Amino acid sequence: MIVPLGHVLILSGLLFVAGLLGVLLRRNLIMILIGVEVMLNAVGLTLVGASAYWRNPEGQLFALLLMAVAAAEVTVALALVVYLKRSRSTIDVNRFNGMQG
Amino acid sequence: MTEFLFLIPLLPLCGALIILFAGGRMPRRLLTGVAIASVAASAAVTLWLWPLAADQSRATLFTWFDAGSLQVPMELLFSPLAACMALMVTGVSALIHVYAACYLHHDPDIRRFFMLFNLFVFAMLVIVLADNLLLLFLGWEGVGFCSYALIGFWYRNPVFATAGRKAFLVTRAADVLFGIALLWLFHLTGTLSITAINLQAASLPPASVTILALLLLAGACGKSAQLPFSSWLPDAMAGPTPVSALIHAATMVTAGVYLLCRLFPLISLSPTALAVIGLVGTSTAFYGATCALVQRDIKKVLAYSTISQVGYMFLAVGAGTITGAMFHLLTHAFFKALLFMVAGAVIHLASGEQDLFRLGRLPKRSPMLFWLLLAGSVALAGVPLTSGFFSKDAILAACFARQTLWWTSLGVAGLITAFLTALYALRLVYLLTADREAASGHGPAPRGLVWPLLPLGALALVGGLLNLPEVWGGHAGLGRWLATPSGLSPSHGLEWGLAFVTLLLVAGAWFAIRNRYRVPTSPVSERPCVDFLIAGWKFDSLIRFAITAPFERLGSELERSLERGFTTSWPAGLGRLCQATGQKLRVFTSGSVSHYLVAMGWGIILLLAMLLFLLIF
Amino acid sequence: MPTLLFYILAAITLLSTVLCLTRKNPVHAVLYLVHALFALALLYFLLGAPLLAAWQIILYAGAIMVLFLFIIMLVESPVADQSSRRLSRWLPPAALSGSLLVCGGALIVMDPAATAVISSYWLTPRDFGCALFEHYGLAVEIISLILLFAAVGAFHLGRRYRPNSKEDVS
Amino acid sequence: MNGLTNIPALSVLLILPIIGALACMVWGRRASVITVLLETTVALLLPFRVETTVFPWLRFEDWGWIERYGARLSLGLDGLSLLLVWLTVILLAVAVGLSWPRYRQSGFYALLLISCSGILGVFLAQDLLLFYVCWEIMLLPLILCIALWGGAKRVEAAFKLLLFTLAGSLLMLLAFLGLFLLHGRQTGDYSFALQALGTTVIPADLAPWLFGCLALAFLVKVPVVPLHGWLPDAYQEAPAAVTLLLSGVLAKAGIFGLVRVAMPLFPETWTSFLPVLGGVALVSIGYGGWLAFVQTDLKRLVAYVSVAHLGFIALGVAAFNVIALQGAMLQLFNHGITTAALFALVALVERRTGNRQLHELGGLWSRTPQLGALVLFFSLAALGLPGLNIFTGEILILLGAFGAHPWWGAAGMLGVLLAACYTLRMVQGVLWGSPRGPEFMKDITRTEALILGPLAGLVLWFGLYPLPFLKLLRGPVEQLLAYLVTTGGLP
Repeated sequence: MIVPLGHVLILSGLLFVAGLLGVLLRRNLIMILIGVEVMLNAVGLTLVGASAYWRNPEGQLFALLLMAVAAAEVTVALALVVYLKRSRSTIDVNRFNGMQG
Repeated sequence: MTEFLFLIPLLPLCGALIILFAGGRMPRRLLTGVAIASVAASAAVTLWLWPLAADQSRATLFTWFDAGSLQVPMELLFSPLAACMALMVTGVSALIHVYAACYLHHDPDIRRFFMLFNLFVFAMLVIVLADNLLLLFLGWEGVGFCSYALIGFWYRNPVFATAGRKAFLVTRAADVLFGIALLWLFHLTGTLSITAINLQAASLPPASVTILALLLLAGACGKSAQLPFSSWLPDAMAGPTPVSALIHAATMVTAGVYLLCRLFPLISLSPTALAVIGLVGTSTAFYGATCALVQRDIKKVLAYSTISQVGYMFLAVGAGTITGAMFHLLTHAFFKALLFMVAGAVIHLASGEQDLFRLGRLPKRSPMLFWLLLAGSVALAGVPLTSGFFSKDAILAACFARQTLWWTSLGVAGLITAFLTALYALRLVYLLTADREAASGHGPAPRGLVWPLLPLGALALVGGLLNLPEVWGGHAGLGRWLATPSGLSPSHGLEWGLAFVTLLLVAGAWFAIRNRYRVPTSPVSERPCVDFLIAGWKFDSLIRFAITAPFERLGSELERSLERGFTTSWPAGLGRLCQATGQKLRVFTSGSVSHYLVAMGWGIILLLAMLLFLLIF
Repeated sequence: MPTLLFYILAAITLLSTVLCLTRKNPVHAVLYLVHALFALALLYFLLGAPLLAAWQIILYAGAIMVLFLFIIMLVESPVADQSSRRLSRWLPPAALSGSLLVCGGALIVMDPAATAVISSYWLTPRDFGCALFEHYGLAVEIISLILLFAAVGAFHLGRRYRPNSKEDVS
Repeated sequence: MNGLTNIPALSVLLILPIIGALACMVWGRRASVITVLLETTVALLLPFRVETTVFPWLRFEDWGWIERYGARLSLGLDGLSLLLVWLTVILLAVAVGLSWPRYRQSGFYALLLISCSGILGVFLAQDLLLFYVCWEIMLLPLILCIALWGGAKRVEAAFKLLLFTLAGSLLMLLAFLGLFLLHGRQTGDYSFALQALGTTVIPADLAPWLFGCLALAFLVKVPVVPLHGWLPDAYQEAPAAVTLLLSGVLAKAGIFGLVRVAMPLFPETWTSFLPVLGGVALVSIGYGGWLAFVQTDLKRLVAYVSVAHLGFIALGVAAFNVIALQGAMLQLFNHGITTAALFALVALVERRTGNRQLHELGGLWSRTPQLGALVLFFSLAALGLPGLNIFTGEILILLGAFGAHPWWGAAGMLGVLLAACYTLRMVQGVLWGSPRGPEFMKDITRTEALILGPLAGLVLWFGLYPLPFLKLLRGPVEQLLAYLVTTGGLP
C-alpha cells in the first residue's frame, strides 16, 4: 500500500508534458531526442504503475520491450544526427526543410 | 417482255460504268460513242416497249428492303405518263449527248463529263419509271448529285463549285420536307408503292392529306426551282451549256411537276393544297418572267425563263389538268432545250462571251442558228400555232374554266406573265440579231452543234399537234393517251377568246420590244429597280442574311464557347482544379519538424478530448 | 515509509527532468537526464519491478546515455540554442502542453481507479522471464529484429560521408 | 471435314490475335499480316455449319473459368454479332494495311491485335465478367497506342480518353457486381451468366441506379453528345488506324452493349429510358452535324460527322421497333465501313499534302483524281445518298422513328440536310478549287486501292442489296422485341 494510482499517472503525465515541451521548443536535434527519451520513460512509468494496479506482469514486460525499442530508436536517431552533421554541418532542426511541399 | 423495261434505265447506267472503268483507255470518239449509244439505245427500247404502257406494265427486279412491315421492291411501272416522260427524257438526252460531244470536244475531262451525264440519264429514268417512292427517291437524289457534280464540272473555279453546292443544298432542304412526307405516308398507309398509296388516298384523314400534299409540293418546289427554293437555278448556269440544257431545262427541273402528277390522286383530295400549288406556280411564273426581262447574261435569261415556265406547269397541276401540265412539260422541254443549245452555240461562236449586249449579228454569222433561235423564241413567247401557244393556252383555259374568283385571278396573273414572257423572248431575239460590234469568235458553228437542234426546232414549232384541242380540229391525242385528269373542259368561246387575247398580247409585246431594241442599244443605266430584278429580287441576300450567315456564325460560336470552352475542356479543368488545390495545401507541408510535432500534439489532444467526451456522456 | 519515498523520488525525477530540458549545453542535459533515470529506476523498484530497475540503470543510464555523450562529443557543436523569448514561439507549445495536462488530469481525476491505492506488485526475475518467454516469444524476436535493423541502419548512415556521392539527399 | 467443323471457331477467333501479338513481338510485324489473314478466314467461315443446340445462337461455346464465382467463358454468336465480328475483322485488316507504310514498330501491331481480341470478346461474350474483362482489353491497348504514336498533344488526349472510359467501365463493373450479388442472394446461385442475371428481380429503387451506371458506361463509349468530351481530341491525336478502330468498332460496342446487355438486364427500366435516349440522339445528330460544319481540321470534322451518324443509330435504338432496330443494327456495320474509309482517306490526304487544315487544302482532284474520286464517293455515302450504304440504315431508322414518334422522324430528317451541308463543305475544301500543296503527288497506290476498293464494294453492296443482311438481323431483332414484351417492358 504505497500511493494511489492517480498520483503515479499524474507524475508520468507531468514527465510526458515536460518531454513534449522539450521536443517542441528546442531546436537542437540532440535536445529533441532527449525530450523523446523523457516521454518514453513517462510511458514506461505508466506501464509499471498499471502493472502494479492490475497485479499483472504484462505491464512490466511491455516496459522492457519499450526500453528495447527506445534503444533501437536512439541508435538510428543518433546515426542520423551524425549524418546530418556531416552533410549539412548543422543540427538545427529549423534548417531542415527538404520535405517542404 | 416486261422484264425488258429494266433496259431503259440500265442502259445509260451501263454506259456510265463502262466509261468509268474503261474510259481511261478509250479514244475520245469511242468514249463519246458509248455515251451517245447507250442513251440512244435506251430511247429505242422505250419506243419498242411503247405498247406495254397502255396496260400499265410493271416489272420487279429484286427486293431492295425488307424490314418488318416495310417492303421495297425495285419495281418499275410503265404507265402512259411514264412512257411519255421516258421517251422525252431519252430522246432529248440523246440529242443533247450528241451536241455535248461536239461542244466539249476540247475538254480534257470529257470522261468524267460523260460518265456523270449518263449517270444522270439513269437517275432521271429511275424517277420516271419508279413505282416505289423510295426508289423514286433514289433517282431523285441521284439527279441531285449529278446536277451538283456537273454544275461544278469546271471545279478549279471555286465559284462554279459553290454554285453546284448551293444547288444541292437548296434542293436537299426541300427534300427534307419530301422525306418527311415519305415517312408519314409510310406511317399512314404502310406502303411506299405509289400505286398503292394512290388507291388508299381516299381513306386517309383529310387534314393529313392537306399537309402531306403541301410537303410533297415543297419537295417538288426544291427540284423544280419554285419560289421559296428557286435561287439555285440561275447560279446553276455555271455548268457547261449542255448540262443546263439537259438538267436545268428539259428534265430534272420538271421532275417536281412529274412527282405531283404521279401523286395527283392523293393531292387532288385537298382543294387547299391545289390552291396553294396554283398560287406557288403563278407567283413563280411571274417572278421568273420579271427577272428574265432584265438579265444581261444570255443563260440567266433562259434560267429565269425556265423557272417561270415550270411555274406554269405547277399552275396546271393546281388547276387539275395533268394533261396540261404534261403537255407544257413536253413542249417546254423541246423549246427550252433548243434555246439553251442555241445559246451554247452562240457563246461558242463568241468565244465564251455571255453578255447579251456584247453579242449580236447572229443572222449574218450563222443563219441556221438564227432560224433555230427564232423557232424556240416564238414557241416560248406563245405565238399562235406554235407548241408553246397551245400548251400555255390549255393551262390558262383550265384555270378560267373553274369559274371561281381564285382561279380566275390566277388565270389573269398567268396572262400577264404570258405578256412578260413574250417580251423577254422577243428581247432575246432582238438583242442577238442587233447590228453591233460584237465579241469576235472563230468560224461558223460546227455541224455537231447545229444538226441535233433541227429535230427540236421542228418539235418546238409543231409540237402543239401532240395535243391539239378539238376546237382547232384536233383530237387531244396526249390527253387520250395519258388518260389523266384534264380539269374542267373549257367552253369553245373561252378557248377562242383566250387565243385572241394571247394574239393581242404577243403583238403588243412585239411592238414594245421592236420600239425599244430595233436600234442597237447599250444596257439600261444602273437603276435600283433593275438591280433588284437582276439579283432575282435579292432572295439570295435575304437567305444569306436570315439563314446561312446566322447558321455559320452560331456554329462557330458554339464551337468556340461551348465545345472548346466547356464540353471538351472540363476534364482538363478538373485537373487544373486539383493542381490549384494542391498548391494551396502545400502551405501545410512546411518541412519543419516542429510544425509536424505540434500538429501531432494537437492530434493527441483531440483524441484525448474525444475520450473525455465519451467518458462524460 | 514507501509512500514518502515515492513522493521524494517523484520530486527528484520531475526536478531533474525539468533541469535536463532547460540546459543549454547538451552534456549537462544528458547528465541531468541520467539523474532522472536513476530516480525513475528507484521508482520502478518501489513499484515492484526490480529487474526493470536494474535494466533501466544498465541499459538506459548506462548504455544509451553513454551513446548520447559520445555523439555529442562527435558532433562537437554545442549549438547555442537561442530559444527565443518571443511569446509567439512559446505560446503554441504552452497551449498544447496545458491542454494536454488538463485533458490527462481530467481523465485521471474522473477515473475511479485513480483513487485506488496500489501496492507494489513484486515480480522476481524468474517470474518475469517465465512470463516473457511463455507468452511473448514472438515479440522478443521482433524486437531483436528491430534492433538488428537499427544496427544495420546506423552502420549505413554512419559510413564516411563523400560529398560527391549520390547519398547526399539534399 | 467433320473434324474441321468441330473446331471451336469463336474461341479460336479470340485467341488468334493474342497469339499473333506474341508472334509480332518475336518475329516482327509481318506476323500481324498472317494473323489478320487467318482471322479473316475464320470470320468468313463462321456462318457455315450453323446448327447448334443452344436456341438463338448460330454458334455457342462454353468453357469453365472461375467456378467459385460462377463466371464462365461462354461465347455466343447470332446474326447481329456475326455482322459486327465481320466489321471488326475487316477494319482490323484496314488498320493494319493503313499503318504498314507508316509504323515500323511491331509493338504497334501487337497492340492493335490485342485490342481486336478484346473487341471480338465484347461482341461474343455471354458472361458479364468476361464482357467486362474484354471491355478493358479492348480499350487499354488503343489508349497506349495514342499515347505512344499519336500527334502533338497525344498524352493529353490519351489521358482524357483513359479517364472517361475508365470512369465508364468502373461504373459498369459496379452495376455488374450489384446484379451478381442481388441475383446470388435471391436464388443462391452466384453466377455472371447474362441469361441468368436477366431474371433477377431488381428492387424498384435500385434499378434506375444500376441501369444508370450501365447506360452511362455504354453512352460514354458511343459517345452521345453531352458525354463526348474525349472524342475530338482522341480522334484528332490518334494514329489513323486507332481513330478508325475507335470510331468504326469501339463506338459500336457502346450501342451493342446498350441493346444486348443493358436491355436484357433491365427490361422495365429500359422502356422509360428510351425517350431520354431519343432526345440525346437527336441532340447528337444536330450538335454533331452543326459542329462538323464549322470544323477546320479535316480529321476533327470527320470525328463530328461520326458523332452525328452515331446519333442516328442511337435514334434507331430509341425507337425500338422492328424497322428502326433493323436499320440501326445494319447501320452499325454501314457506319463502321464508311467512317473507317473516311478516316483512312484523311490519313492518305495528309500523307500526300502534309496538311489537314481545310483552308489549306484544295484542288486535290486535279492532282490525284483517283484519290479524289474515292473521297467523293465515301463522302456521298456519308451524306446519305440513296443507293449507298448509309442511306439504307438511315431511312430504315427514320421510318421506324417516325412510327414511334413522328417528331423524331421529322427532326431526324433535318439531320440529313445537315449531313449534306458538312459533307459538301468538306468535299469542296479538299477536292475543288485550284490545286495547292506539293506539285507532284502520287495517286492511289496498289496497297491503298486494295484497302479502299473492297470498302467501296461493301458500300455499294449494302446500299443496293442489303436484303441478305436484313434477313440475318431479323432473327435477333425480333427476339429482342419479344424479350421485352415477355418481360413486361413493352405493352
